[in-house]
Order: sequence, then C-alpha cells, then structure tokens
Amino acid sequence: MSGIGMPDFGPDDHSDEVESETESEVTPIFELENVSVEFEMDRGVSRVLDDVTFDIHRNEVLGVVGESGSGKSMLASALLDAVVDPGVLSGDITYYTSDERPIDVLGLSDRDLRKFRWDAVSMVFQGAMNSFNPVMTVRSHFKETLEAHSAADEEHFERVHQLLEDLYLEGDRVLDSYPHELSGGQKQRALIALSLILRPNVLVMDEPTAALDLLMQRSILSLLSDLKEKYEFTLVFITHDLPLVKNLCDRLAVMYAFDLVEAGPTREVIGSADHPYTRALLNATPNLDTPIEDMNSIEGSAPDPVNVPPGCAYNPRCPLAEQRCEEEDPDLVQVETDHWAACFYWDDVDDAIPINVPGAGGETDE
Amino acid sequence: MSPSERDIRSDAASSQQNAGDDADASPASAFSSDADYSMTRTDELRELYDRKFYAPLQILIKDYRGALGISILLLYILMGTVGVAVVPIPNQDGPRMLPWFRDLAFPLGTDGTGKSLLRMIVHATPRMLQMMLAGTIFSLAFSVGIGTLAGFKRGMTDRILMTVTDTALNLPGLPLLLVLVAVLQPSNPMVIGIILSINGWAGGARSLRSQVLQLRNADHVEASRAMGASTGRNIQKNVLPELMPLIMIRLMTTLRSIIFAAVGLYFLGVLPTNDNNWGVMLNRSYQAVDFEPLTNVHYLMVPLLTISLFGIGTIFLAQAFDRVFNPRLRAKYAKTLSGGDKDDDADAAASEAMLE
Amino acid sequence: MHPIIGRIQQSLITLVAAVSLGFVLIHQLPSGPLDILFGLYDAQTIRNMDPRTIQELTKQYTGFSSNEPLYIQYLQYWESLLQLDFGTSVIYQEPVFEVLAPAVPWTVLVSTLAMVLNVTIGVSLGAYMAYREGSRFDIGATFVSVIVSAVPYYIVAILLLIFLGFGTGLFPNGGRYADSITPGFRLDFILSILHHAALPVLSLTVTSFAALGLRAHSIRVLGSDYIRVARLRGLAERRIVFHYVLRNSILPFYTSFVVGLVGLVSGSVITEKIFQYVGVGWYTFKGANAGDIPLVLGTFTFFTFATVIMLLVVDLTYSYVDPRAEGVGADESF
Amino acid sequence: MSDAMEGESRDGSDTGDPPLLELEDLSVHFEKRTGLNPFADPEVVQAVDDVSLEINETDTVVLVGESGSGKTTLGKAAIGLQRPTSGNVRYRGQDIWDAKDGRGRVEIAHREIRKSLQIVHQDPESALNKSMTVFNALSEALHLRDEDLDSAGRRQRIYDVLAQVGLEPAPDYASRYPHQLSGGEKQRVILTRALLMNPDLVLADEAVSALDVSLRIDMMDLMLELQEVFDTSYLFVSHNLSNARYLAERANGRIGVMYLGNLVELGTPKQLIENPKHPYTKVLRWATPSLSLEEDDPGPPPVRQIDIPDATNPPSGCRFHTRCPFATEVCTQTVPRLESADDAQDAACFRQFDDHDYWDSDWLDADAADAAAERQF
Repeated sequence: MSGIGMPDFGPDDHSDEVESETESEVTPIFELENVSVEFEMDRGVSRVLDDVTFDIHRNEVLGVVGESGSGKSMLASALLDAVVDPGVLSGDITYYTSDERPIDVLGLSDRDLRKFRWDAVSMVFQGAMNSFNPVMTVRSHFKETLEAHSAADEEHFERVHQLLEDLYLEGDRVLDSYPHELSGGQKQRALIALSLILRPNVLVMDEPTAALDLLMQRSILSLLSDLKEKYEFTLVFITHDLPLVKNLCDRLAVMYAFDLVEAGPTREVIGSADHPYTRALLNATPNLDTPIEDMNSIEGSAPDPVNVPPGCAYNPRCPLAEQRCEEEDPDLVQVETDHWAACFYWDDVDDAIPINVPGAGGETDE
Repeated sequence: MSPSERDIRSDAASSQQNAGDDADASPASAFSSDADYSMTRTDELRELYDRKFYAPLQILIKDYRGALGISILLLYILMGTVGVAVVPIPNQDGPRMLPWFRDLAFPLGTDGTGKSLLRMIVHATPRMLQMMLAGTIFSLAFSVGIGTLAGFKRGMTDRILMTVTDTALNLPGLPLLLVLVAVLQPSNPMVIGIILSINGWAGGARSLRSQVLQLRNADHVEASRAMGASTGRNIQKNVLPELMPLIMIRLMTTLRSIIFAAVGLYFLGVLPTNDNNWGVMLNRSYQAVDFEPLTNVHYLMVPLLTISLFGIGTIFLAQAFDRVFNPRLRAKYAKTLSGGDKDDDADAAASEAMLE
Repeated sequence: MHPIIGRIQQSLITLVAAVSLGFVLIHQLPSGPLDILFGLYDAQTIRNMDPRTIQELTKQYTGFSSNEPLYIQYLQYWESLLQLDFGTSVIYQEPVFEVLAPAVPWTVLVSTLAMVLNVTIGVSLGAYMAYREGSRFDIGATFVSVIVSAVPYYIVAILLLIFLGFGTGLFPNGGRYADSITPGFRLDFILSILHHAALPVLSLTVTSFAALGLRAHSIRVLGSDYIRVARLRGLAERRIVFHYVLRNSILPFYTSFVVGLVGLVSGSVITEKIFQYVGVGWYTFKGANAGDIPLVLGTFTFFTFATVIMLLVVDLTYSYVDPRAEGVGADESF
Repeated sequence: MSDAMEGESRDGSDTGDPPLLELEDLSVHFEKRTGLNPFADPEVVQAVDDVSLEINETDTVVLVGESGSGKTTLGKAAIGLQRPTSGNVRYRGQDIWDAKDGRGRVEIAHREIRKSLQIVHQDPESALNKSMTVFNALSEALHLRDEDLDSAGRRQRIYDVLAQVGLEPAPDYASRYPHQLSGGEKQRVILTRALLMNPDLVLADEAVSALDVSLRIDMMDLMLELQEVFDTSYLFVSHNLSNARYLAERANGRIGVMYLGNLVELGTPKQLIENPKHPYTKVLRWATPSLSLEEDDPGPPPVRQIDIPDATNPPSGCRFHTRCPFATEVCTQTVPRLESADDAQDAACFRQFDDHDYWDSDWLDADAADAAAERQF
C-alpha cells in the first residue's frame, strides 16, 4: 500500500524562508512503514494491525483515538517491538535519535532492544493496578530499573523524588509502601514517574486513565502537559475518549478496523473531519454541549479481525459507500497541509454528515 | 394487531394500577414481530439430550486423556462386576511362582501357593469398588455440602464449619485411619470406605468454599437474587454448574486416595482380610523378589501395575473433565447449537482478548 | 498478628480434637477400657481379680480409672497426657512414652529432609517447567510428574528398595544405620545415617510432589501485566524469574504445599515399615498390627502434635513471604 | 420514537398516594475488620450517610459521583439488595425490610416487592451465567415471576422480547452461550432479563460505561424506549456526567450528585449543568471534557486536594470542606442540609443563602478561594 511515500517535508503553505526553524520543528521521531501484526489462528490469519504507515513528530502530543477492537493497543506495543506472542510484527519502524540518527527498531539485537526500551521509548499500560510486582515495594521497582540501565546514581534517585513531587505524590511515603497500599490514582501516577525516570524521548500511554475517576483523569492530563514541557518528550496518548484528549493533543490519529483512517491537527480533525467514521464518532460521543437530539450512535458493529470486510473496512456502516468502496481499500490521501484521510469521497463528507459540535463548521482551510 | 404485540401491551398494562390511556399509542412498528416459533416436545428433549449428554461425551472422547481415563475406569468396573462372574474363584491348582505370559491358563502367572494372579486380582475388585463407592459419596457429600454452605452463609456458620474443616485437614491421615481401624475392626467394605475418607473431604470443602466465595458476589448471582430466586435455587442454578469442574476433579482425587489408603492398610496387614486383595499381594510379593538371577518379579508387578493403572486413569479423567465444563467447547460440539455469525471458538475469543 | 492468633487457636482445637477422639475410641472398644486387659491376661485370671487391681491395671494402661464418671475419666486422661503418661504399651510392656521417645528424632529427621528436598526440587523444577512451558523438557517433566503422582508413594518406596536396595546394593536394605558402627557423634556414623535415610526420604518426597502445582501457578504469573512491564523495563531474565515469577507463584502454592506436608508426615508409617526404619511410624505399624491400642493412640497423638507444629512454622514464614498476608488460614483457593 | 413526556418534572408527589419508592434518612455503614487485633473495635466505612430521595412512576433519577461516593451502595439499598444500617426504604408506602422480616402489618408481600425492583449490572461478562444459554437465562426470569405459561408460550414470549431489543433472528440468539455474544448484545440480554420481570424500578449500575462509545447512545435510547413499553422507573448510576445528562434530559428526569456518602445536589439536568449550586458539582462539571472547539484549556484542577479522603473517618461538617476551594470554618462544623434557597434545585451548601453566617467566617485557604472566584468558578 503506498502510504504518503517518503516522510517529505513537502511544500507546506507556511512561508518557506523559515525553513530551518520549521525543519527542526517537524522532523519525525518515529516513521512507520507498512507496519502489520498478524496472529496465526486455525480459522485463518487475523491481522490486528493492517499496513499502518504514519509519522510521529518530535516533541508533539499525538492522540491515537479508536474504539475497543480497533488495534490501537497493538500500535502502542509495536512502537516498542513488544507485541504479545504469538503475534508477528512486520514492516519497518524507524526511530530518529536527538541527533537525527535513524535506528531500525525491528532490527535491533535483544541487548540493544533492552537498552532502547525505557531509555528511548517507555510505556504506561492501562492496567496500572497490576503493573507493579505485588510483593515488592515501589522503591525497589525504581531501584531495579535504574540498575538494569546502569543509572543507579545519586542524580537519578534525586530525579525520582522530583518526579513524584511533580505528580503530587509524597516521595518517601509512596516509595516505601507496597502497591496494594496505594489508591488507583496514586498507583497510576507512580507508574508515570517510573516510566519517566530515564528521561525517555517518547512516552507511549495506552488508556492510562481509563480505570480512574473523572476528576483524577482530568488532573493527570493537566499534569501530563506540564511534565511534557518540563521534561521535553514526545507523548503518544492512546484512548477511546476523544473529548478527554482534545485539549492535550496537538494532532489526532483516528483508527478503525486495524488501520489509520484519518490523521491531522486536533482542531481540523474535530472541526472539519474528512472521514465519515470520524464524523460519526464525533456525533456519537456523549458530551455536555451538543443538544441531545443531534446525538446518534453508529449502526452496525466493528469488524472481527479474522473477517475484515473487503475494500474499505467501514463501507458496511458508511452512508457514502459506493461500489468502489467495496472493492478498493483507500490509502491515506493528503486533504490539508498536515491532514490525511483514507476515503475516496472525503470532500463530499461535509454535507453528507454534518458535525454537531459547537465551533465546528465546514471551513476546510483552517 | 399481531398476537405478540397485544400480548406484550396487555401484559404491561396488567401490572399498572391506573391502566394508562396508551391503547392507541402503540409502540413503534419496530416492536411488532409476528414470528412464532413453535417447537415440539421431542425437539426440546433432543436438544436437552444433545447439550447435557452428547456434547460433553464428544469432548471427552475427542481428548486422548478422556478416552484413556474412561476406558481404564470402565475396565475396573467391569472387572468388579462382570469379571467376577466370568473368572472362577482362585484355587491353588497351578504350578508355584509361574512367571506371567507363560501359560494361557495362568496369563499373569501364579503366586507361591499356585493361585492364579489374574483371578486374585479380579476377585479382589468388588470389595474395592464398594469401598470406593461408599467413600466417594460420603466424601463428596461433605465436601460440597460444607464447602457451599460455608461459602454462602458467611458469618458464624462459616467460621464454625471452617474450624471443623481445618481440624480434619490438620489431622495426620494414615495414623488416624490406623487408630480407627485398630479400634473399630471394620469388615464391611462400605464402612471401611467411609472410614478411609473420614478426613479426605476437608481438602475439597476448603477449595469449594473459596470458589463459592468468589461466585457469591458475582453479578449474575446477585441478579438472580434480585429476581427473587431462593438461596437454594441460586446455588443450584448459578453456583453448582460453575463448581462442576472442581467437583469432578475432587471426585477423581477422592477415588484415588481411597484406593491408595485401602491398599496401604491391607499392605500393613491392619485390615481384616480372609480373601486376597491387591495390598496383601503387594505385601507378600515385594519380599519374594530376589535378584541373582531376577525371579518372581511378576508376582510384584501384577498388583503394582493394577494399582498404578487405576491412579493414572483417575488423573487423565480429571484433566479431561476440565475441558468438558468449558462452555466454549460445549457450544462447538453441540449439534443443536447454532454458531451464529460469530462462529466462535476458543481461538477467536483469544484473538479478541488480544485486541484490548 | 491476628492470623497467627487464629492459627494457634486452630492448632489447639486440632490437638484437643485428636486427644478427645482417642478418649472416645477407647470407650468404643468391644468391652470398653477393660478390653485392653483381655489382650494380656486370659479371661480366667481377670474374672477372679478383685475390682481394685483391675482399676489399677486399666489406669496403668490407659491413664484413667474406668469406674469414675465419664468427665472425671476425661480429666484424668488429660492429666496423665500432660504428664507425658500415654499409658503402657501392651506388646512392649513399657510406658508408651519410653517406647516412642527414642524413635522420635529418626522420624523427624526423615520428614524434615523429605520436606526440604520436596521444596527445593518441587519449586525449582516447577518454576523451570513453567518458564520453559511447551518445550520438550516441560512436556516430558509434566508427564513424569503425572505418573509419579498417579502412583502411591509406598509403591515408589518398594521399587526404590528393590532396584536401589536389593538389586544394585547401592543403598542398604533397611535399618537406621549400619550395625557395625557404634553410635556416636562421628562422621562415619552420620554418613551411615544419611546413607540409610536416603531411600525413605526419597520415597517421602514423592508423596507431596509439588512441581505440578507450582508449574500451574507460575504459568498464571508469567501471563500477568507486571511481568510484561518488567521485561519492558529491561530487567535481566534472572531477576524476573526469581523476584517476580517465583516470589508470586510461591504464595498460592504455599497453601497446597501444606496439604502435601500433612500427607508426608503420615506417609512415614508405611515407609518405615518397608525400610525397617525404626521410627514412630514403625511403632504405629507394630501397634496397629498387634492391636496395641495405647501404643497406637500414643503415636497418633505424636503425629498430630508434629503436624500442628509444622503448620505453625509454615504459617509464620508464610506471612513473612507475602506482605499482604492474612496467614495460611486465608481462603486462598488451593 | 415517542418523545419525552411533557410536564414539569414529577418530583412532588401530587396525587396523594405514596411515591413508588421513598428513601428516608438512609445510611449504610460497613465494618472493616482490620487484621491488627480482634478486640479493637473495627473501622467503620460510612458508605452512605442519611440520604433521602423519592422516585415516582416511570421516573428517571441518575446518581453521579466519583467511585467511593456510595452511589452504587445507595442504589442497591434502594432496591432491597443491601440492608441499610439506619433509615428506611418504602415501596408504595410499605417498608421493604419490615415486609421481609414480617414486622408489623405487611400490606405488600415481600415476594411482590422483590420482583418489582430489578438490577442491570455494568460488566456484561460477569452478569450472565457462562454455562447457561440465553434462552435458559431468560426462562429463569419467567419462572421466577411464576408465569403460568406452558413451554411453547414461554418460548414465544422470550422470542418476542429478544426481537424487541433488536436481537434478531431470535431463535439464533436464544440458543447461544454468553461467550458467543458481543458486549453490546450481552448488555441487551441482561436488560431483557430484568424487564421480563415487569419491574417498577430498574437500578442500572453504570450499565453503559463498559460499552464502546458508539454503542452507548444506542443502549440508552433502547432503555428509554422500553421504559415506555414496560412503564418502569430507572435509577441510573454513573461516574460520567455526559452519560447522565443524556439520559436524564431524554427521559425528563433528575440528576443527583453524590459525594462521600452524602447526596449533595438534586435537580434537572438543565439546572445542574447550566448553573450548578454546589462547588463539587462545579468541579465535576470542570472534570467533564467537552468537544466544543470554543472552550479553551480548562486549567489546573480547581480543588485543594486531588485524592478523595478516606471513607472510614470522613471529614466533619460538610464532607467536601477538605477539597472545596470556598470552604470556611463554618463548613467544618455544621452539616449542610439538602434544601433550596430559591425554587431552583436543592443543594447541600450554605453559599446559596446570602444571609447565612458562612459569609462572615474566614476561608480555610484564602488564595484558593480567590483563584477559583477569578475563574468565575
């Protein structure tokens, strides 16, 4: 599947003379090419990640949005080459170090991979409840991680306390307690600290706040944007809750049926989404602003990984579906400077499915 | 107006004190469905047979352990019932210490007094079966009864029952049996069976109780309590079916422990015995084996293999039962169950789990 | 700590239950406590004994005089027990305590060695099988474990005795130590003890073969999130196996391990008979065989006491192993 | 789709006969036995603390609050699954626990009450018995309602209701095991089972939060449609204000906000969303993310403390005073009553009375109060 080709910094309508400045600003930190994950089932091969081609920009906050069963968690594991057995990860993932040196992640030896993980890219799982070893104190988790990366020096231990403080946690009390003695919110924040102690360049978070309360979720998110400023890392935030990440994310990538269907700046993806599924999702998400008459759910259900409908996976549920949609699987097409959508009829989406979100409108050139 | 529609609304109306004026506000058309599916009585019976008997048997046979386990147990049961009638009573008419597979008349050879080993083995089985039967029923009744009651009732009853269970659990098995047998001198196999499992039920009670504790606050148990189901019905409908795998495996362990304990006591010569049985044969045979050259080994091997084979049979069956009670497999093998568009089986569900 | 108090309470209840059972059983004898005398004197002499000597004799053998009201007898029974007077053995004509006391250390030696062996082999084998799950080693080891747990321990003892004892002469055919060596705290004596204890210990280890249980728990632990996160954090495999897999699979295994231990202690009766190993188990066999009620009751009380002590020790260490511990009494599923 | 019934919200029982369900000063406390020593008196968790609430016929009340606020415990106490420590629960005037224990003159038999109060759980996985087909699960409901239907009639009734909730073709779904259904399908079966009991009140304990986003509205619409057909009231429990607002507004019902066992505000969705009175409702409002592009960054959490206090020894007076930016000395002493200073919604906060001595007692944290005030909070 030809994606958007080379990660070109193609002519964007920003003025060109500030080339270097925009240059460094938009360099990718991760480049994914035809990344797929397949599971061998006796009823056939199930592709839980279907040929994803996408770039993640340095120091951006990227929101990966998708419903359960859309393959978004698999994308997160792929970034760390940590797909659960017996999954087979294929395609190539290139990571660019701070001095622009490309690293082929899938080609790393086990030793290098162990060094790469948590040092360059670290991850926070959804189930904070059991990400800690129940019979060890929180302190020994930090100590053993630092030792594993031969960074068990005073400076790092000092940073642990600093991190915990930034996350509104009293250092020593939390460090000396066992995981079962902490509340859900405290455990999740301690886990975030644990994932940041080696100053990774990329932090991947898979639904980190799903199990928490509203107030705790919102507070952790506002903490995250402060942390990102202070510790300068790229944040990949994976969730099913679109409104939650609206203010946090610079860009949004929408996943459906194990592939990327739309990606672009947050305001564009919400304000003028160009893919029918994104629009349907926006109209189906309960929130306080849209009048209730305009809210309606999406007919049908997401496809099963073993039998994904031919052509565009969304065609059975799409009001715009045509003959072509049932035969060809559309690639990501550039609809704006940094805005892609995988749909043949993206430009007449506007009048077919209006977005009932206040402030959203048909304006396409933002 | 299709029958079903009137039926629903009249039904809804009857529960309303003030019959709402909703005669004309009939629910939207999506509600009326005139499909009527009548199923004859035989269909229902066939479905019941299919799901309760045919599918589990299918699963059992398909798994090599299940097939092996069942055939071993059947062998022993047949030996104890049909075998006894067919095989004549052992008498000392054969040559002494004839090795096995030498003479067709004495396929397993003979013992020191010329008795055919095969006949002795066969004729010892009925007493063993009776012991197993009595002991297992007693032990399971206590395990399930006390385990479920303690798990469900909580509070004082739970504490008392658990103290009794822990006491039975902590008493050393064999010495307790020896004391009981030495004093009571039992001879009827049923009584011996019960004595042998006097504290065997405790392990089962404890594991069943913890399973019931988990089930007790499962949502579907609470939902059926909300629907007015009595505790008894709740246990019978929601708790017991989920306990079946544990009960079956506990049944197999009990069978094994009773036979091993019985043979042990016979081996020690503590149980009164006039006729032959496996324990006595074991006791006499292991002293008769000598080495240069290796002779009389058959005399030891026959009882030894008989006992071990039984043990292996129970373990294979226990492992197979684990699969029988897995609803996924039940659906796959039952003929009358439609797979529906989610023609699902263990793998697809596994892949679903992987998506999360 | 609450669980420990609960545990001690449970141990006392078990002891009282065992002793009371003994007391009740004596009265279940065909002609009550007198029955023991029939084993010693012929009916004739008993008939013309005056009642007082009969009381004396029964008191000597059972620890209580049978003409008192029941509850007095019960108190006397306890009183004599607490003074370590378990009555007199019929076949050895000595106080049961004297008969058993020298035999206790031997049984304790064998049981403890078997327990230690069981833990080390069972745990490490189980963990390794889980770690190499699905490999040829795992499948082979699981099959062997299944066979071993399907065969009663005394059959394993017999096979060991025949093939390693009579057959190859590698190990002695029985007894506690070589007759040629005079007991004393010397190396050769200790070696001889260990040499003689080897086979009984090995066969007892089989009684509660823990590998299968631990393997199942380890597999479940290996699948959990914190293992995956530990690997992502780049922890060395060795650390993960010991601090994560073993530490967490020991816990549920602990409770099923306890049941195995109780089996192990009571298994010594048959094992000591097979290996002519004169310990408490041996006397139990002798007493049961000859219908020597006081002796058998004495051994039963010893075994109960030993089991209870062992469970207390296990429970104390358990709460140390698991910080969330509520003690073994917690309703962990087996 | 029949639209929401007109008429002002029916919280006042105007027709004289007692409301469908009435909770009066209801409290539910749990004893937590700590492991230290058996003789020390156990810690008491005050899950629910003297809550009063009335629910009428075909009414809809949505309880919102963080986990640990006692909303689920209150729900279960309301439908008689949880025995209250004090206060009482009356079904059409009859105290349900008196009926169960047979105390006093029992007008409505406990069997009758039990059947008319049903529950729909959150997690579809554990709310259905795995080794029971859908048909058996539903016929269990009919059996317990002692329907005198023969097996053909029962089968017909089940197929009709399955079709009604959109599970077609009914015989196919009826013969399936739970593992052969999707999350949404399982939730519909669970709803069907509750409705087959023809209940007067259904407690929906977070019934939609386990579903995919795109299915939630579908499920809530279905519940409201069936409310018409089965004339049942809903007591909905949710930690998500958006779901609560959608349901309450569609069904013209009320929203109740729970905090640490107390009911702190009760009113229509419009009142609570547009001008909430209690500071905690405002915090919940802040915490609910909005899709609108006009609303910019919400800023840091407007509370003095993120973590919820321990429920075993809750703060004195108004329990929110440890986190409330506007808390003053008075808030720590007296417990505010759930009442209204005007004809708008009831709230348990002194700020609604401008003559209350709250205004002249000093702030617990002055700059927190200024920061919050400046953000027109």
